[in-house]
Amino acid sequence: MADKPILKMDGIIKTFPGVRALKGVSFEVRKGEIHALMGENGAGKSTLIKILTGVYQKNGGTIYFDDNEVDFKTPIEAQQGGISTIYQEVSLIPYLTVTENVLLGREPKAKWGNIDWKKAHEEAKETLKSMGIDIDVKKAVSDYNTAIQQMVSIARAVSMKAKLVIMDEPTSSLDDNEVEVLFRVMRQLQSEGIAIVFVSHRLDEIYQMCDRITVLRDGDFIGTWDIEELNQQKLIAQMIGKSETEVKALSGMKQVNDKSNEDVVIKLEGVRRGKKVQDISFTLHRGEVLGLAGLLGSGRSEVAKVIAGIDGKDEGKLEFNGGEINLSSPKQAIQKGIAICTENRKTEGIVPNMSVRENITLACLPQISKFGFVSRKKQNEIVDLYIKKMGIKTPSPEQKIKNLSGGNQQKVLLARWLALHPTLLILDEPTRGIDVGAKSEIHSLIDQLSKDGLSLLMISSEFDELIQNTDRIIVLRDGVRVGELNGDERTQDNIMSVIANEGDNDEIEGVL
Amino acid sequence: MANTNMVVNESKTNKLREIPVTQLVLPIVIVLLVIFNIFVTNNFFAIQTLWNLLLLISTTALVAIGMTLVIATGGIDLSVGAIMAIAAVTSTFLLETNIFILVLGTLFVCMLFGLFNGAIISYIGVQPIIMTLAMMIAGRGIAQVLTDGYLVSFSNPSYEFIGRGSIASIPFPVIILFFVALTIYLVVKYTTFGRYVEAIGDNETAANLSGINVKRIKLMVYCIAAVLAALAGLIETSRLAAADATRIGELIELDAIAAVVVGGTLMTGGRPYIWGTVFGAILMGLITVTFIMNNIPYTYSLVIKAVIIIGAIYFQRKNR
Amino acid sequence: MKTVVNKMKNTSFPMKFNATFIQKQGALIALLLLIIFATVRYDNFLTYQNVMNVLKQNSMLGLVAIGMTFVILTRGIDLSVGSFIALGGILAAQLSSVNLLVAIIVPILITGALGMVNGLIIAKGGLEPFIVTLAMMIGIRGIVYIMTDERSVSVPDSAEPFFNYLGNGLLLGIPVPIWLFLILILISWYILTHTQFGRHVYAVGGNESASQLMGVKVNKIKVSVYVISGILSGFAGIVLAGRLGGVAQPVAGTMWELDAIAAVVIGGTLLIGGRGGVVGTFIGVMLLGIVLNIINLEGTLDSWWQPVIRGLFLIAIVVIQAKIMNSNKTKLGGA
Amino acid sequence: GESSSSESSGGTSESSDQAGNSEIVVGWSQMENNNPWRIAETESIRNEAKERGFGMVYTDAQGDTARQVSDIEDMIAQGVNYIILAPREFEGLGPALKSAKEAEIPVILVDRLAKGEAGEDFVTFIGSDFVLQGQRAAEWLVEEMDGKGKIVELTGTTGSSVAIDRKEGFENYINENAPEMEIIASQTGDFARAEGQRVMENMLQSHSGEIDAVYAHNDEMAIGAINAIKSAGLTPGEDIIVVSVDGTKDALQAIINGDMGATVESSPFFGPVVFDVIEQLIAGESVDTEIILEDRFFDSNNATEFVDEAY
Ligand SMILES: Nc1ncnc2c1ncn2[C@@H]1O[C@H](COP(=O)(O)OP(=O)(O)OP(=O)(O)O)[C@@H](O)[C@H]1O
Ligand SMILES: Nc1ncnc2c1ncn2[C@@H]1O[C@H](COP(=O)(O)OP(=O)(O)OP(=O)(O)O)[C@@H](O)[C@H]1O
Ligand SMILES: [Mg+2]
Ligand SMILES: [Mg+2]
Repeated sequence: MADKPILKMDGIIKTFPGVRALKGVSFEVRKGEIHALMGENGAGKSTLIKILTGVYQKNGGTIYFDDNEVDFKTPIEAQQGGISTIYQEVSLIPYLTVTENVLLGREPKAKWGNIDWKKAHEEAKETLKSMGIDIDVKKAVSDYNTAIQQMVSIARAVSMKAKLVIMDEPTSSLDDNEVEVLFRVMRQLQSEGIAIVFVSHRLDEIYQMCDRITVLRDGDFIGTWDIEELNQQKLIAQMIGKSETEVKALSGMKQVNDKSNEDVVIKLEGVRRGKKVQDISFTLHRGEVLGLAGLLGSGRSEVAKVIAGIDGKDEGKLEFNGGEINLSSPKQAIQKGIAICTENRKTEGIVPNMSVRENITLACLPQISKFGFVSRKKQNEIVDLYIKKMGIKTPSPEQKIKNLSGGNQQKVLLARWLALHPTLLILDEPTRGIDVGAKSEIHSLIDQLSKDGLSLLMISSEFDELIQNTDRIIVLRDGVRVGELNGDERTQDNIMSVIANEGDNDEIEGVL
Repeated sequence: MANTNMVVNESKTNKLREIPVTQLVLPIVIVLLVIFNIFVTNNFFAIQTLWNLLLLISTTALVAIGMTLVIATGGIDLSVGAIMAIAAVTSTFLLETNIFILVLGTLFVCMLFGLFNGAIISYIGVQPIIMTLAMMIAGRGIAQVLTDGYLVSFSNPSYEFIGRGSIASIPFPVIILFFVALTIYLVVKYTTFGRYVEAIGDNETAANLSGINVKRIKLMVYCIAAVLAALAGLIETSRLAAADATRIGELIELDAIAAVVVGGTLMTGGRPYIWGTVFGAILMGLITVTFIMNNIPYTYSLVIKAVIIIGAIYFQRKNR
Repeated sequence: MKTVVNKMKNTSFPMKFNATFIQKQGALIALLLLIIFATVRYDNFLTYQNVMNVLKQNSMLGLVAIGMTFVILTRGIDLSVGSFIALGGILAAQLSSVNLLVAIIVPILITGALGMVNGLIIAKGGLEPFIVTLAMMIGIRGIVYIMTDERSVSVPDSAEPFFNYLGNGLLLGIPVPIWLFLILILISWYILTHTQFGRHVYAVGGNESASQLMGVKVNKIKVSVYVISGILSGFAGIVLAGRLGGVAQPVAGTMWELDAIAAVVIGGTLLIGGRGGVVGTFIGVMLLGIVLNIINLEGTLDSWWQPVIRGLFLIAIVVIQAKIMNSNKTKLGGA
Repeated sequence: GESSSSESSGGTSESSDQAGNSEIVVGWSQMENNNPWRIAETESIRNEAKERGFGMVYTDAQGDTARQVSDIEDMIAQGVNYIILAPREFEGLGPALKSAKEAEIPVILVDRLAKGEAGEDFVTFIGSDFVLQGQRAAEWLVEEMDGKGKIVELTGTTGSSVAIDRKEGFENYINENAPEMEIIASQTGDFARAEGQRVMENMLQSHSGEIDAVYAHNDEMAIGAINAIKSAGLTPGEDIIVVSVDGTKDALQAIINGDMGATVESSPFFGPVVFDVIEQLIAGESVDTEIILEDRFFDSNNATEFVDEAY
């Protein structure tokens, strides 16, 4: 019974101009299983999902869902057909209430056909409660931080009573606490016989949750395995199409080096800004990789934004290369040599309709232009260099960046900042939604850059990533610095306990 | 902004990115209209007709070029007509001075109005359409106040040359138009400014975070729009040898916007197509001329104009 | 939530929910100040007759502005309303010889249908609302001229009383147009706040692609709002004809689209969609109307000072609103 | 006519006592004020009010009938004693007249008629005969060209009654009295110089060599046409004869320069006549229900004589 397939996709083909995204992919999901869909960035996972749910139309192949052949033309049809989806790009309606975002499209009606608000709010509140989130559902969803927002879209998907729930990288903007909550929910659904398709680049999550794994590579279907058949090494090997031995080389801890005697690049003293940055002080030395750890909403990004001149500071002192600085715009920061790669790739990073070339050189145009005239030659040099150096997968430098996969977009953005040759580079969630291969590339890049004397400030919600790649970790909680961990102190447990010891942490709004 | 299906459609242009389809569709439509005229309209097939046409659209095109930059940043400028009126009036105050002071002075004064638009839009954050709408109302009023609503006739040969003179039988306004279009085109294509304009229109936040001074660029764009409108105002005024604060540039903003969009620039911002805009203006003018020369009632021309606007844009988009 | 907020082009727009509310208040405050000013300065301002005048005179624009609100909430814009006003009036006048019911229904159906054409081209064809409705505005104006040979059309004497009542008649001591305006404000408010359709209008404006993915019938919503706008502006045209004693003019409604947009915007509905509402629009319409009324009560202004004052007044209001929102934004701590 | 009225105004203004007038507020509803003719009319009436010491409430409907109805309602709300109304157009002002009547405020129509009973819905109509103006232009042109030639017509703002009347008067006369004259093109120049010039340029192109005469519905367009004719390398007055309506200063100057053939006056100076009427009403005298200013005719014979008093 449990082996009965709920979904069967056969020989799915999808081509975009310049890209063959899917070259005959087969994909089968059984009732009540949690099925991992794996692959590098650009392998075609999201595309496959979007075709199944009627966002894109397939160029070939057949889809059977619940024993009938289906061909959904719109997301609505897919929903009505019994498939609910959390798409990769978190998208909600900012100024509608949490309730409306959860129930949009299936609002409970009162007798005049008007919305029964009372019922609606209760329903939404219940759904979120069942996920251990207790918030005011009458507030606009934009009033809550990304973590809550992600949970809201999850709540929306699971509350649809679907036969199949698809989650395209739901955990990428969550931290361990919420991930646990999510997993509880997933097990709950599974126990109800609902099938789940789960996409994530965090392998440990896969092995924690999934029953079977399907791997895609460059739009090709590689295979489907039971989880036991495929250990991490094998999985990675299948994903990136290299032998396991090569794969072993990939992983590997960066050796820690104490840079405290190097001269100070940036120094914060009692910096405050709004509610989210309360009295932050720390120093960062030349060639050092400093990690900012904390739960979502702990204000790491805000600290980063202050240093990068995006947000002005209310109080405190900021020293850069020994001199005090007061930044009022990103431009100033960039001129000083401070670059930031923000956590919101889509909305703060890419310029979607401009080419990869223009996106890479956007920030460094002043350097490669005379009297405002851009030197096409210099531009191409830079672009070619970084496309090679970072292994950016794109049909050509002229491709619109919006057509690249998440990971490749991220690499383009990194290239944009590196092309500036900054003194300090801030990376806010630099590997969010990036595949293992690219991830380790970026990790070794970070290592390389620091060796070349670049100072880095790294923010990540994955603690082991921080531990792996930093020399030193500052722990934030509620916008306050609550501890510093050096060398071998830098362990998951230590970080968590530092956070925990500072009183009970229910500051992430409502997450229990 | 578009829904996902459109994202896919748009990506089809990639191959044609360098020569956007818009640049192809328009000339075709125009050529067809010309051929039509050559057969239908008597005396159409004459070089003079070409100059008349270009003369006719020169002002609209100039305004539209400025509008292109504004729209590329995701904004819009309804006040261009009013700025033309201000230019017309200002110039009459400078009649006694020499032609250079007259021109530069007028352009400068109008630039200040553009500066005001831009400052309030980018530094205070008022929505462009409503700010420039207010300026459209107030600006013309100011121009009228300055002349008590009367139309100021003058005779000033060197000034009148701007609008009436011609070099090698090419009307001077046409030369101005070509010069301006070429300059702006080169600026857009080869300078950082051009890329900044496009980036801002495409993703303002990202542009800002990339160290682009978004506010200043926007400010500049509205100034340029105002200066070009002023130039158009000078041409128009000198052609009439009279400053007509009430009527000059009436509804030109709509023609200009139509030209811009027919030219292929998206109202939502992004890459500006300067020559596309010029062609758009030519198309508009060609329609008007066709009707006047065939003595077809103005009322019918309205209907056909509407159809052609939609048709032209629709085909561009379809080919995207 | 930045992810969605920044989808909206201009980051200088407010990032907080209550911005609308505050902005509406901004308009409300401006309105109160203006009323106080006028009351103090002109004995005749707060008289029953003058108040009724102001309300009545702006009811037609009000009807149009309601439709415009729906459109703008979806992040669209409708420039064709002015021409629909003319068309609606003309058709009504021409049909009134047939039968009064027909004279009301048919024009509304036709302008509604034309609104649907707008909507379909915009939603299905993916063309920008501004340019589509601009073309519609030009084209329909031309058709109206052709239909009427550019002359006004007056209704037969048999229909004259009815139209007169529609435009100038009293019901319980209050002019009929005011009733129509207020009732439609009420209905629209209810639709926008208490029905699925209404909420989806906000959703589409708030984030179109997200709405799409969340199963909102985006195209249906988009088409509907242009239909609503078409219907209301057609109806406004009929009332306007009534107001002129049963005379419909081919030039009616020229430039009204801009007034309507202005009213909606100073009423606190943002052109980037997703926020605002008809209550604000009511305030906006009144603000514009009272300024004109004040200019007339003053009675000594040269023609050219009138636009100057209107324009500067507009600038003042929007600047104040933007200021309020910015301060509100920075208090929030960036974003 | 113009001259006679100014005499009479002189007469009455002496007799009228300033103090009495100042209590009396006159509403002056202009339909639009955006061309020399309108401005002259507006000023004529406002100045006359000042001179004779009347209070005045002035409104400008900016070409919108609905707005003009509103303006009149606002005046009534302010309790003005008399209303001078320059109608936007013949129809559509019924309700305004009605409410004025209900408020027992006498309305005097200037320059255009409005639907309604003279003496009933309004006291009197003071204006020009636009049809006649068109006709007189035609008469002169037929004579000038002894009944032969091709004419281009530049019409006024589409849909305005003036344009319609001047077209009718002119075309009827031509059709009835000059079989060998033909109006080969008729396009709107929107009463504006720029439009007139723009349209004429293209006409000259499409009908090059054919055009013998231009009839413009107002002087502004006529002057625009003259500009166009010149820039086409032709000489107005010789190659192409230009006739129009209004009698503005620029036009008379053009006649003196030999660029323009003739223009039919359409006098904007209503002030004196209007206030004579008002004072008659105050004095309780009865007034004619229609006062037509007889318009003068300007051509090379008398242009120099009047150019200074023109507006
Ligand atoms: N709208 C589009 N137009 C053109 N190409 C596209 C489009 N969407 C995706 N692609 C291409 O299709 C391929 C698959 O993209 P997809 O987003 O499915 O990858 P993915 O597996 O989801 O990667 P990630 O793990 O980064 O999300 C990529 O090469 C991408 O560049
Ligand atoms: N309540 C809020 N309202 C609006 N935006 C918020 C809110 N909370 C967080 N954000 C923004 O959302 C983004 C991600 O939210 P997040 O929860 O990560 O907060 P954060 O301060 O970035 O925490 P961290 O970076 O430590 O995870 C950040 O850019 C933050 O500025
Ligand atoms: Mg994906
Ligand atoms: Mg963060």
